[in-house]
Amino acid sequence: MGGRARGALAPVVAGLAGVAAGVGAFTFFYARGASYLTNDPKACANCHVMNEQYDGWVKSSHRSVAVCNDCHTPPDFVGKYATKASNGFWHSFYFTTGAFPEPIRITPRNRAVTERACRNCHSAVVEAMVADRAGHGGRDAVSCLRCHGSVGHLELGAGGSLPVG
Amino acid sequence: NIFERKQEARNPFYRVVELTDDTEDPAVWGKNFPLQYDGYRRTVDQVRTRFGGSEAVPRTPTAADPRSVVAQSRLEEDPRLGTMWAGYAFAKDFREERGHAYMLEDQVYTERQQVAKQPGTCLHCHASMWAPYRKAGEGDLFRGFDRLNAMPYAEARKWVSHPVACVDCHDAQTMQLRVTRPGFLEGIKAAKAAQGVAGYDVNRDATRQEMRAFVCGQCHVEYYFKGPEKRLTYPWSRGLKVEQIADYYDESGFKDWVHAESGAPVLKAQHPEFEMWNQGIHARSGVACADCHMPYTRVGALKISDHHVRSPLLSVSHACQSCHRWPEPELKARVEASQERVFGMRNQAMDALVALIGDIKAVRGNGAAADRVEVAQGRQRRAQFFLDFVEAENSTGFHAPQEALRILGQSIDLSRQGQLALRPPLVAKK
Amino acid sequence: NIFERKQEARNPFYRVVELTDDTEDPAVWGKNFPLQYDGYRRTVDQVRTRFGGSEAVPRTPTAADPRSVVAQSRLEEDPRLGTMWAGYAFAKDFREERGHAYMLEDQVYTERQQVAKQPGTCLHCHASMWAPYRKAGEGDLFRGFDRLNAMPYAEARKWVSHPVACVDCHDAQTMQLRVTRPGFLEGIKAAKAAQGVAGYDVNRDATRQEMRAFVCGQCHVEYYFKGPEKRLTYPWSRGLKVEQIADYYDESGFKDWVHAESGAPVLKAQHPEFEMWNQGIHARSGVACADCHMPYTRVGALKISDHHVRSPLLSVSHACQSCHRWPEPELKARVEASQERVFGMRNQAMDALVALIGDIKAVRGNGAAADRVEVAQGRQRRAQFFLDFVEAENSTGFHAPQEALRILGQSIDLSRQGQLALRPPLVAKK
Ligand code: HEC
Ligand code: HEC
Ligand code: HEC
Ligand code: HEC
Ligand code: HEC
Ligand code: HEC
Ligand code: HEC
Ligand code: HEC
Ligand code: HEC
Ligand code: HEC
Ligand code: HEC
Ligand code: HEC
Ligand code: HEC
Ligand code: HEC
Ligand SMILES: [Ca+2]
Ligand SMILES: [Ca+2]
Repeated sequence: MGGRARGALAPVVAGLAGVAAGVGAFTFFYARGASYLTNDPKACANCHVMNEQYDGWVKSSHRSVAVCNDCHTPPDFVGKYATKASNGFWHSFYFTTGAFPEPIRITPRNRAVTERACRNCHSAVVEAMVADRAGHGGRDAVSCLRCHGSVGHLELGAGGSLPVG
Repeated sequence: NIFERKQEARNPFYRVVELTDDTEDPAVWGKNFPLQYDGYRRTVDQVRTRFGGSEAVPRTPTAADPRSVVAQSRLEEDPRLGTMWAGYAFAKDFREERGHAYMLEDQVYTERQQVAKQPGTCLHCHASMWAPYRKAGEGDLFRGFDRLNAMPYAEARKWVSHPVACVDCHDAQTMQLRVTRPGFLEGIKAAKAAQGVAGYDVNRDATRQEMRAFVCGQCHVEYYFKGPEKRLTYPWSRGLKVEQIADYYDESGFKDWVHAESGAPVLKAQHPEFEMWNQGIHARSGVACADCHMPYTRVGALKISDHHVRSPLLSVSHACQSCHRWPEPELKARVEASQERVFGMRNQAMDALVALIGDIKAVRGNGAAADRVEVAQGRQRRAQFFLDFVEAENSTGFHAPQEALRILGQSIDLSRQGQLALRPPLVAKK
Repeated sequence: NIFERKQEARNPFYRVVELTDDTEDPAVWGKNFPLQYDGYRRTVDQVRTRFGGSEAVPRTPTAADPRSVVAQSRLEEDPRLGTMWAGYAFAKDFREERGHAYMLEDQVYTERQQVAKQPGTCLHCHASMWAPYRKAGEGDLFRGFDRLNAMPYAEARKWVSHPVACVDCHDAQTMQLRVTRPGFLEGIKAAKAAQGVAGYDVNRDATRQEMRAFVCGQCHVEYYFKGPEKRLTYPWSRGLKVEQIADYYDESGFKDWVHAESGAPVLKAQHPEFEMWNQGIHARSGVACADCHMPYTRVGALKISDHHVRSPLLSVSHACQSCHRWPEPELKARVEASQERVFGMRNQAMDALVALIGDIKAVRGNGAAADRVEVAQGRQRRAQFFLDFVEAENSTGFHAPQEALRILGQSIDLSRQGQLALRPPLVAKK
């Protein structure tokens, strides 16, 4: 699938941070990366590369019910800031170096975060479907994104975002 | 399992009754799962779409056939079908298929039963067989399968009591999907082996998403009765494409019947939904039968799978719009645009085939070189199977439009080549 | 909607030089828009894909043809093309098309120029014509158009100096897209009229998204030279589908040439990308040529349209992944799966056509009933045009896979019917 497995890189981050700290830190202010610590979607849109999602979000069904962080950061306090730090660091890093593939695609790690976010708000309505009938190895528990990939930011084209078997 | 589940949320279903592997009656399951049961029962509805659904045609019940309503006759809609199937039971009675609720009675009362002696094998896909097979096999599914296959239909019929039921697709304890049909268990194993995957066990190896298609593949497939034991077999050991299936039949020298007008040893293709779906862009994108035919529907506070299995064109908003954000009329129009293309070419292939059959009939026993007639009969066998493969596939091509058109193109060429083979070679200019 | 979003990526630019409607030289425009100009210049690259792109074939320059590199010969790749075009200039030289940078020289030096006397009309799609047409017409586009059409090619050639340039697609003041080609201005007007839209003026009535396809439709279309004035005409007054175009030619009794082997009055189809795209799911979904062939690309802080117009398979991530989330290899594989299907059936249709041509050739002037030969020639005319319509369409079917397969199915049937028409009727059994 698309997107680099950011999870696999995690251990390296500390070391890498040392190397890239200057760059990272610079952008962190320059691009108001600190906005990662707020909840205001406009903050995300501080980076023009996030404009497409921002504009899409404004047109989406969730515009009035969920902000970026509701779907892109884990609910629990620690996880939330860990993810924000990681994303904040990486996004700043890539933004500065410009070394990221486009179109930008959600990474497996953040994808999982988002899948969990859906269930946070909708656990009640999906109880019947997420029931653990994973006798099939739990190999593919239901993916919300498979059908609802565009709830966060409206998109054209099918929600074809499940791994190709 | 669904009953004691720690994770996510509270189980939405109340265990009112105890369900076991031998609980056949859907009404009993319905006590625990009323929402799904309600949908299941609505498969009696008959609504027609441009090419699908079904029309409720009233009839006066007779002693031989007590049905007061049937689906429209396809033979009346297109008499050319009778020519294609001349000499075979299908030329006597062939109707548009309708909802699951009718599967058992429609099989019992089709006039095809009167013109041909049918085996117990037929029941494999028209009744709830999980309990009966195991009963007949004293606990052994396959022994029961073999035993019922060998019986005359009327005798085997006594062993069954319901159309496809909950227990045929669900494990009574966990509600997990499972495949209960010997035909598919063996068929998919052979197909996987052809891809180099040995010892495939569908209930062990399939992902949940695959199961959302495999439970349907238990029945919506091309099949034949193998050998004198009339053993139900899915012809997949070379693969699922029409060429691979035709080659399989040629190699095993199988024929369904000898064509009454042309004398060709021909084949009947039947509902290869699963095979065709496999060639399409949706299968390639991981979209399963249940995604479109049993879409999630909100009932009260819950989202459940709509067990009213039917044409997705009757519930486009649920079946398609979560993935395709086009207006409902536009989505319908897209399906029909593909279907019109396929239907148009299907008619062209039908004309070509009927012309070939007419030609062979005209020249047989007419001193026409036997070898030329034989070549023409060979072309008919393949042309007819290819055409029937698309004609019998019930989505009018939608499951794989490009593949359907490709197959029909082949069929047209084969029929015309057959006609050419019957004619003396042209005298070249000197 | 996604387009609006993408198009909101407006670009600030610095007016280094003053551009007017008469600024022809792209290098000058390049001073204001260096990024687009860089891409534009890269259309000299030659890279081959499975079915598209182009291969750089070295050759020794001659006085008659100074090109040191050309694209591969399609005639060598498939000699059957020579049979289809027997007696026509295309049988002499036909190559895979390559980037825009070569359009003018490839037209000047193709050997088709040597075997046939070509008119100035040809330049309409192979050079920057906005300035020359207006100059020749003393300010009037259509007068200049008529005047250059009437000249012999060599003479008209002196009026032009660049391949398609910025000014052919852009308004120098606003940079807005605009259609500058008389052929399309009249063609689209006729096509819209056929749909009941009177007095359509593309530069006034088209949406921005439509313009992203119309600027390409100026040239990537089927066309013919009407009457003795050799007026460039797009045969769209009945519609854009192959049947409608074939009927248009039949009605106006037009033929491109008389087939050298069969004597049939035949037609040559040419690059109907615009017409085929119109029949596909992408056009139906509002996806324009530029979305795939000139995808938005980020250069630093800017998002610009990649002016390196080429096969999208050479830039899948930008061209496709903005809408399709599949991995690049999978997207490539999907395109090729469609193309393989179409190419396979194209070959089958080609065999059928070559067989028909051979048959007609064999029996002509052979005392074979003239009326039968005439029927066969009629079938050839239509079968050949249908096949060529897909063969000449440069996406190998991708722009509309279902339509391409449908057309090829028709072609096969027509060729075989032609062969049957030549043979004496079968003697029926008594
Ligand atoms: C410093 C500039 C910047 C800001 C501020 C920013 N982003 Fe990003 N974001 C980027 C860049 C650059 C990428 C592409 C790099 C990559 O693929 O990881 C990216 C990629 C992403 C991705 C997809 C890749 C992944 O990691 O899954 C998500 C999701 C995302 N951003 C969400 C957000 C959210 C939510 C916010 C606000 C809380 C935000 N971004 C704020 C620059 C930024
Ligand atoms: C912060 C809470 C929150 C999060 C996170 C959230 N939603 Fe929602 N969602 C809502 C609310 C509130 C509504 C509107 C009321 C309703 O219909 O339940 C809604 C509506 C919807 C709808 C119905 C409207 C439509 O677009 O069709 C869908 C589907 C949906 N959400 C899916 C998702 C998915 C999938 C995710 C994860 C990618 C998600 N939601 C994340 C709160 C949330
Ligand atoms: C196979 C497709 C599919 C998948 C997978 C899927 N959904 Fe849905 N979802 C639908 C459809 C179809 C509807 C519309 C149901 C209706 O309107 O009755 C829907 C409706 C919803 C709604 C709105 C219900 C309402 O009317 O208020 C929410 C919320 C939702 N889904 C959340 C989720 C979440 C969370 C997941 C993952 C656990 C998920 N969906 C997975 C197809 C899907
Ligand atoms: C209701 C949930 C939801 C909200 C709110 C939301 N997103 Fe997303 N976002 C998603 C989902 C789901 C995906 C993955 C789409 C897919 O893979 O189909 C995604 C993907 C992304 C990506 C990666 C690009 C891609 O399409 O894979 C970026 C960047 C992103 N979101 C940024 C944002 C920003 C910035 C905001 C706020 C303006 C935002 N998101 C609000 C659900 C949401
Ligand atoms: C601007 C959006 C957009 C772009 C760019 C785009 N597509 Fe599509 N594509 C669509 C839509 C919309 C459909 C129709 C299905 C749907 O509604 O999701 C589609 C359908 C398809 C299909 C299925 C139809 C078929 O014939 O089987 C394929 C394959 C496909 N696209 C491949 C591609 C490839 C390859 C590219 C790049 C060269 C591409 N697309 C570029 C939007 C797009
Ligand atoms: C992407 C959606 C989709 C998927 C996946 C799909 N189908 Fe269909 N199916 C359709 C549509 C649309 C029709 C045409 C219905 C009509 O003409 O009314 C159809 C028609 C049918 C019909 C005939 C229905 C009728 O009303 O007469 C059957 C039976 C069927 N499909 C079975 C299957 C099976 C079995 C599978 C999986 C192997 C499958 N379908 C996968 C969309 C789908
Ligand atoms: C036990 C065999 C069996 C299984 C399992 C099965 N079907 Fe069927 N299906 C049938 C038969 C038999 C009919 C025709 C009934 C009749 O015409 O009396 C039918 C009819 C249908 C129809 C046509 C309804 C109409 O209105 O024309 C659809 C759609 C369909 N099935 C889809 C599915 C899907 C989707 C699945 C899996 C979720 C599935 N079937 C599983 C045997 C089966
Ligand atoms: C491999 C599974 C399978 C077997 C075995 C099978 N059927 Fe069916 N049958 C189906 C499916 C699926 C349908 C619905 C799709 C269709 O009608 O094409 C169907 C539809 C029918 C129908 C309703 C439509 C029609 O054809 O008039 C009749 C009657 C029928 N079958 C009779 C029989 C008889 C008699 C036999 C045994 C000789 C038999 N079936 C064996 C799967 C099967
Ligand atoms: C032809 C196959 C078939 C039959 C028969 C069938 N189901 Fe299902 N059922 C499914 C499929 C497919 C799903 C989706 C399962 C998944 O996604 O894991 C499902 C899901 C369910 C679920 C889980 C919640 C939901 O709605 O998704 C329940 C509960 C259920 N079925 C009950 C029943 C009952 C009760 C009956 C009998 C009245 C029944 N089923 C008959 C195919 C079937
Ligand atoms: C779970 C997601 C999903 C569902 C449900 C779904 N589709 Fe699709 N559809 C896709 C994907 C993925 C493609 C391939 C193109 C792409 O990648 O965007 C596609 C392609 C198509 C195409 C273009 C291919 C072609 O043959 O021209 C059409 C038309 C289409 N779908 C119609 C439908 C209809 C009608 C339904 C409902 C009966 C439906 N789809 C249900 C995901 C889905
Ligand atoms: C959805 C994406 C898409 C759209 C829209 C589209 N094309 Fe294409 N086009 C392709 C693909 C993919 C190919 C095949 C390229 C290959 O085989 O290498 C192709 C091939 C071509 C080729 C041959 C290129 C080569 O490398 O030889 C031409 C010329 C072309 N298209 C012109 C057009 C024109 C003109 C339009 C609009 C009227 C258009 N295309 C619309 C995707 C698209
Ligand atoms: C003025 C006429 C004209 C216009 C306008 C035009 N083209 Fe072309 N195009 C050509 C000619 C002529 C060639 C072949 C050049 C050659 O082979 O020497 C060509 C070649 C191509 C190729 C093939 C490149 C290759 O590597 O094989 C593509 C792709 C293409 N054009 C796409 C487009 C698109 C997209 C547009 C609109 C944005 C467009 N063209 C506008 C005349 C035109
Ligand atoms: C209506 C627009 C149009 C007209 C008029 C036109 N061309 Fe082209 N020509 C194109 C396009 C578009 C291509 C690229 C696509 C292709 O090659 O199929 C092309 C490609 C070519 C090529 C390169 C490929 C090949 O065929 O070897 C040559 C040479 C060529 N044209 C010569 C001519 C000549 C000579 C004339 C006049 C008799 C002419 N063209 C008239 C649009 C046109
Ligand atoms: C064959 C047609 C064609 C030619 C020739 C062409 N362009 Fe474009 N150009 C386009 C299209 C299509 C767009 C997208 C416009 C839109 O989306 O409104 C575009 C957009 C632009 C833009 C707007 C910013 C952007 O990149 O989207 C600029 C600036 C531009 N072109 C400059 C040039 C220059 C300079 C040249 C000559 C070196 C040139 N163009 C030649 C078709 C063309
Ligand atoms: Ca039906
Ligand atoms: Ca090319």
